[in-house]
Amino acid sequence: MKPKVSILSLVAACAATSVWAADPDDAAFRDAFLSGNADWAAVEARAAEEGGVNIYYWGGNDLLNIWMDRVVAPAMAEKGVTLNPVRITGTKDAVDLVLAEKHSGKGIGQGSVDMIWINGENFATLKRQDALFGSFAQSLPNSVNLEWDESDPRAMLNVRDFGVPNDSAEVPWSGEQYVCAVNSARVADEDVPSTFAELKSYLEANPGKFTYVKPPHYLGNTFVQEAVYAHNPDGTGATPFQQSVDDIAPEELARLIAPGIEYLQSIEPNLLDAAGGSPRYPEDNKALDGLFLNGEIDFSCKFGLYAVAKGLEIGTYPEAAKQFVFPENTMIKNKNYLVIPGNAPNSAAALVLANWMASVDSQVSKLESVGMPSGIDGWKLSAEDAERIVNASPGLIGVTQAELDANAAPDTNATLVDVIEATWLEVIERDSTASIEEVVATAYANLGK
Amino acid sequence: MTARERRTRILQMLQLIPILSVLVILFGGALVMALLQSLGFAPWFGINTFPDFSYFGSLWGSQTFWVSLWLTLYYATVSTLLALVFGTMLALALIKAFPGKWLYKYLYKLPLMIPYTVGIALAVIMLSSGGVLSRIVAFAGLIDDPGQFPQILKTHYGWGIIAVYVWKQTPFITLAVYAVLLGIGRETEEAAAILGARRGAIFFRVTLPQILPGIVSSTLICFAFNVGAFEAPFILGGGFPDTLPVVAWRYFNDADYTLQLQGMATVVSIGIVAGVILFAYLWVYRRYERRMGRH
Amino acid sequence: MAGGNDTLSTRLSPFQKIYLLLVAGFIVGPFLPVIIQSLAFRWAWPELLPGTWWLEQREKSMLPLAWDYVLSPYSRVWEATVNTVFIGLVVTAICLAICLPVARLLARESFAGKSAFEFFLSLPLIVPEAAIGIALLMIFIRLGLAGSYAGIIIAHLIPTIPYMVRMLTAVYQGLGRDFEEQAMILGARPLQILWRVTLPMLLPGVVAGALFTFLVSTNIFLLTFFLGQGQVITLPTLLFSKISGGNLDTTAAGITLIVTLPGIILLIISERFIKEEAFGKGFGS
Amino acid sequence: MTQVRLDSVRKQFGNFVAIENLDLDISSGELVALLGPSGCGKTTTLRMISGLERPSNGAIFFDGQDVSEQAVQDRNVGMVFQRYALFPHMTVEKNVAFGPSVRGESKAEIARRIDEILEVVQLTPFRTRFPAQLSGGQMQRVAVARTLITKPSILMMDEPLANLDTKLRVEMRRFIRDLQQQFGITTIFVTHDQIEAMELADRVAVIFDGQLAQYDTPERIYRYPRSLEVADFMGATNIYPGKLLSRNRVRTALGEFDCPHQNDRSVGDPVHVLLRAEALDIKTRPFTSEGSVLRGRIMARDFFGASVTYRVACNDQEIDVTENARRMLDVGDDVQLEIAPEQVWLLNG
Repeated sequence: MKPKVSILSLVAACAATSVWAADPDDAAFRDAFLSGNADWAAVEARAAEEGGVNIYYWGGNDLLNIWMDRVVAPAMAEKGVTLNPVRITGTKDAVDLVLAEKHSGKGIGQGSVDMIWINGENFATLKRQDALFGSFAQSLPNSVNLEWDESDPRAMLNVRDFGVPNDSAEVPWSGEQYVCAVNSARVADEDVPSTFAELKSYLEANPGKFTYVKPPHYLGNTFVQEAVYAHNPDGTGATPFQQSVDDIAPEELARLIAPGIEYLQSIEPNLLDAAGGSPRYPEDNKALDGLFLNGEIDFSCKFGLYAVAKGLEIGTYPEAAKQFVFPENTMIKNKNYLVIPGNAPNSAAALVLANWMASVDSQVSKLESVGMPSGIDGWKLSAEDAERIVNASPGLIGVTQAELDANAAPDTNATLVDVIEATWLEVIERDSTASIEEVVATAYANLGK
Repeated sequence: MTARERRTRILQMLQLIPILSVLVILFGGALVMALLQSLGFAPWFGINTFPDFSYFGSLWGSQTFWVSLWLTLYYATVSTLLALVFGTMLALALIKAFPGKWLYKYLYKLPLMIPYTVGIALAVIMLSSGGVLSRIVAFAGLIDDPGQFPQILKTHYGWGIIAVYVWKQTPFITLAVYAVLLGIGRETEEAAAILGARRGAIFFRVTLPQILPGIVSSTLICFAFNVGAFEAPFILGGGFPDTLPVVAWRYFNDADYTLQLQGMATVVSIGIVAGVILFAYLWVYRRYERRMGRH
Repeated sequence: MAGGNDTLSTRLSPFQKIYLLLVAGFIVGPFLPVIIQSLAFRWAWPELLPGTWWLEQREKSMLPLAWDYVLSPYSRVWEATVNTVFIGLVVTAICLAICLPVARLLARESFAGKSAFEFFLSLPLIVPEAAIGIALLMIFIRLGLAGSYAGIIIAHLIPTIPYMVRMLTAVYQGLGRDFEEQAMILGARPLQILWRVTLPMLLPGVVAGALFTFLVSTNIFLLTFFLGQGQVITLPTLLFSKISGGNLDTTAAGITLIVTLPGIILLIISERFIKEEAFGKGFGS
Repeated sequence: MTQVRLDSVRKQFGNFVAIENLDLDISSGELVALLGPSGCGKTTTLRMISGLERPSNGAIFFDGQDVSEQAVQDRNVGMVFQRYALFPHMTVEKNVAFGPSVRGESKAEIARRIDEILEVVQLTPFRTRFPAQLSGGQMQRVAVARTLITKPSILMMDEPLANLDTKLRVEMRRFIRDLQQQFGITTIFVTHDQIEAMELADRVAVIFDGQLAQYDTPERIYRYPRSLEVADFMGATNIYPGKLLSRNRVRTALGEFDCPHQNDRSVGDPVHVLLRAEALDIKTRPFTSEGSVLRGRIMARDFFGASVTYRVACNDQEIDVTENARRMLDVGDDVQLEIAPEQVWLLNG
């Protein structure tokens, strides 16, 4: 048997072997800023001195790429900062790079990544590995656009990322909800499912006409989470999944997720291409869009409040596409963020960029051109600004905001995501003969639990 | 050896330093590091259990490793053989005269000049269920839903992967065989014909033994590439269980950093498997060469 | 009519004619739908031609679509092209510089361990790229070479050196010593010999080797992808990130065509400068 | 033994006519040389007889049977290629065994015949060697043996002596002659060397630009070339334009002299006079005045050991004269050349 080296002991070992080295000047700036002793003008001046900022983000969205170059770069140039947008194929690549650099002794101010578009497990990894710049988000001037009062439940998405407290080490950038679209040229309105049971009977009548993105891709993970919520044997939906692995026993988690996983197993024989032997799960967003456009699948589920509106605008969605409420009550809603790594070489410029990204102007422009929903909170804005945001929206097609809000559900705790993801891979992809309980127990063990 | 001879010799050896430093330090170093890590030496992760064969043990002990290995070798072998047959046939046709030959000689080499990723893009647009072939079949009225089109990509039969390899490597083998064919000329074939040999006997007894060196070296390169290729099986493969390079890559990208050592064991396994097969191939070939009077 | 002469005939047999057509179709045929896709706005199954073309939507959209996007700086196509060519040129120059003396030595001298050395030189051809790439990544991260041009250039030397050495050795072997000796007898100094006799005679072979090296370098995906860390993009990695999901949308089709373009140019150049046999020398056992 | 006939054979490659209406009769057991400069079509002719090329027009008959459409494998011919075309991957005995083996003969029979033929070509000690380990002459003998073992009805050789050094040429020439006589096989060979053709062949076919210029015995072609071109190709140097003064007297810039009686030419016809260098007699003083004589002076002397050739100037013309090297004349000597009328050959002017 292979010795199981836990992540935690690994981190401990790393901490022991590599002390967070530092460039003294950068370290002093970081300490001053985080303790509130640097005024914003000084930050901006320092940013201009640094002269550049490297933002790493998933480069698979052409619209976002255009917006970065066309809008963000000039806005930063005005502040004397050259934007270097690094397009990566997976957020984990940037996280790996930060950690690799950290482990090779590149400390404060000595890395190469200034900012990462992030959420969920990747953020949790950075946090666990102690590779964050620090609690900067609430010190940004534009943090007034966000709700930080934790007594307001609406503040949850700003302070917790996949259930993990983010300690303001990242600033919200965009809010999203997992929405499904139907090709109404192929499916009659009365056949559009709104529950998992209805989806199953649709698939029995129309085998092969649906699939979801393959976990561990976050679009796939989210679908699995929704199925798990909807099949929660206690009927408590998302609630128990807000706890971290530390607070929930593996047997309990296995009991909670088993019906959902079993459901996913049960629809497998009727998923795309299952007739040919094994069901096919697309690798990413684009592959999913391609299947949906060609009518290979009738429903496409992903994060994308305005995906249909934008997809019609650029020709990647079928003309008869429209959104629908699915699954009732468990449509996961979350935010994604911008994080500054601890060893960011241009931390002041990163702060300036983060601040600009939290501005009303940038959010309006992002909404208009990219169709990425606003990440700032409307009720914190002036009526005029709030209205600008509403007007900038490309629009929902087939559903209303009220319907979406009414069926919203929170994300699964990032630490549980790993376990659920591992369970899916083991049970569904690898057709493991082990029981779900055993699989969950193994996943826990792998996490060092 | 006189002093002068020694000086010349030393000067000559100095010229080898740059190439040796690239190959020994980087190439050799990478291999040694891979081996060390796969045996549990990774102090930068706080792991040092060297020598520790458990990574290989757990890898080789799992059934999916053998399935992955089988898939890797299956794709590599089938596509090399197909490319060999197609390439040799093409080379035999290309030595003949025909109108438009100059253009054809540009055309057939195109895949050689462009990256595999282009080949993958072509496979995607032609062979996927929503792709051009599927549409043509639909146009012919044979199917009315893309789901009815037989699945070519993303299956463990690997048609798509094989198609891309064959597309890219047929010109490569053609070129190698064609160059050898030009070198040997037509006379031995003519002599064989006059001696009474028919088409099959001429090819198998006279032509083939002479082009064999070109075939061996080009198939060797293709096979080794196919075993280590990543992009085609990653995009066009049938998913779990993946080919070994994809498995290794997935280990490296796993959230669990300790799996990188498992990944290294996979990498070393790829090297061992490729090495054993290629050496066996070369050994058999060398024996054959000796029998053919070549050294 | 007695047959049996087909193998000997200098003409193509009917079967060979059909075969050549099929191969041509197999090799270049798939580019046609890629061209169509690159010009489409929306091209859904089962349409044989796009339902909506890019040009119909071009004026209506605020956003650069299809070729407007591909040819804009946003697509990074230009950056990737420049990177690819730059890396290719530097790799070729370095490779040439370090392989020439080795090739000369291999062609003309015999020394202890020569065959072992030759074998070692060709090892990178048969060790799978995935193994080298992943193993190198760990070293490069330690050395700070990951994600840098220097790192990628160095890595590209590994698979290119074997080809270059083989091709140059063949050239030196073909050259023989006679010409240099003749020049010596006629009174030329070593540098004059190098510049006026050896180099001009080597030139066709050197050009062939350089083109081949450039070609191999521009085609490398895996090493660039692993070691570039997304920071150095070349044409193959740019295309990979566009199609990694297994879908070819409008802009991906456009980028596919752009990635093909340098290959076509290289093909025309190499066809002008290199005889088939020269390429063949790279593969001889 | 096979008789070969080519009937108006024509071969065209694209727009290039390689052979134009060639008629050729080769008796069975005869040894015929196809002679001509390179590119004249002689190799193409050989390849058409072998079946490696097909005539564009016309027909080829073996013993009166049209074989034009017959596949090369079915013609039972043998060919020794210029560079021998030995199979480099086979030993001597494997090379020799190839023909009978593809014809499906029994192993025992093949083994017996290999022993026999290797004895004939004196290669028994080399039977397990590969072609790369043999000398040029040995390779050629393997090529011959490989062909003879199939008992071909016609043996063809492409420039059989071209790749051999002087000593080997003599040896091989004798070998080929002996072999041909021993087996009595109809043999056709191609050469561009008129000496080789004359030495070996029973009859020589001279081919220029795809057309048969002359087909005759070596002696007749040498002595009585039918055209200037043939004369030139056969090495004649002394050719002078002139005019027929009477039916048996001719005038050239050299002077006037007697010639054989010309039945089909008329007086006053322009002609070319061919004087063979070795057919002239050189006289030193005292000069006589019998027959046709020319006066001249020796300008140069080339010594070949057995013979010596003088360049003689007479009447502002130069003429080569060859005689046995029994005596030596010196440059500057005045000499008189005697021309026997039967040694004068006239060609159309």
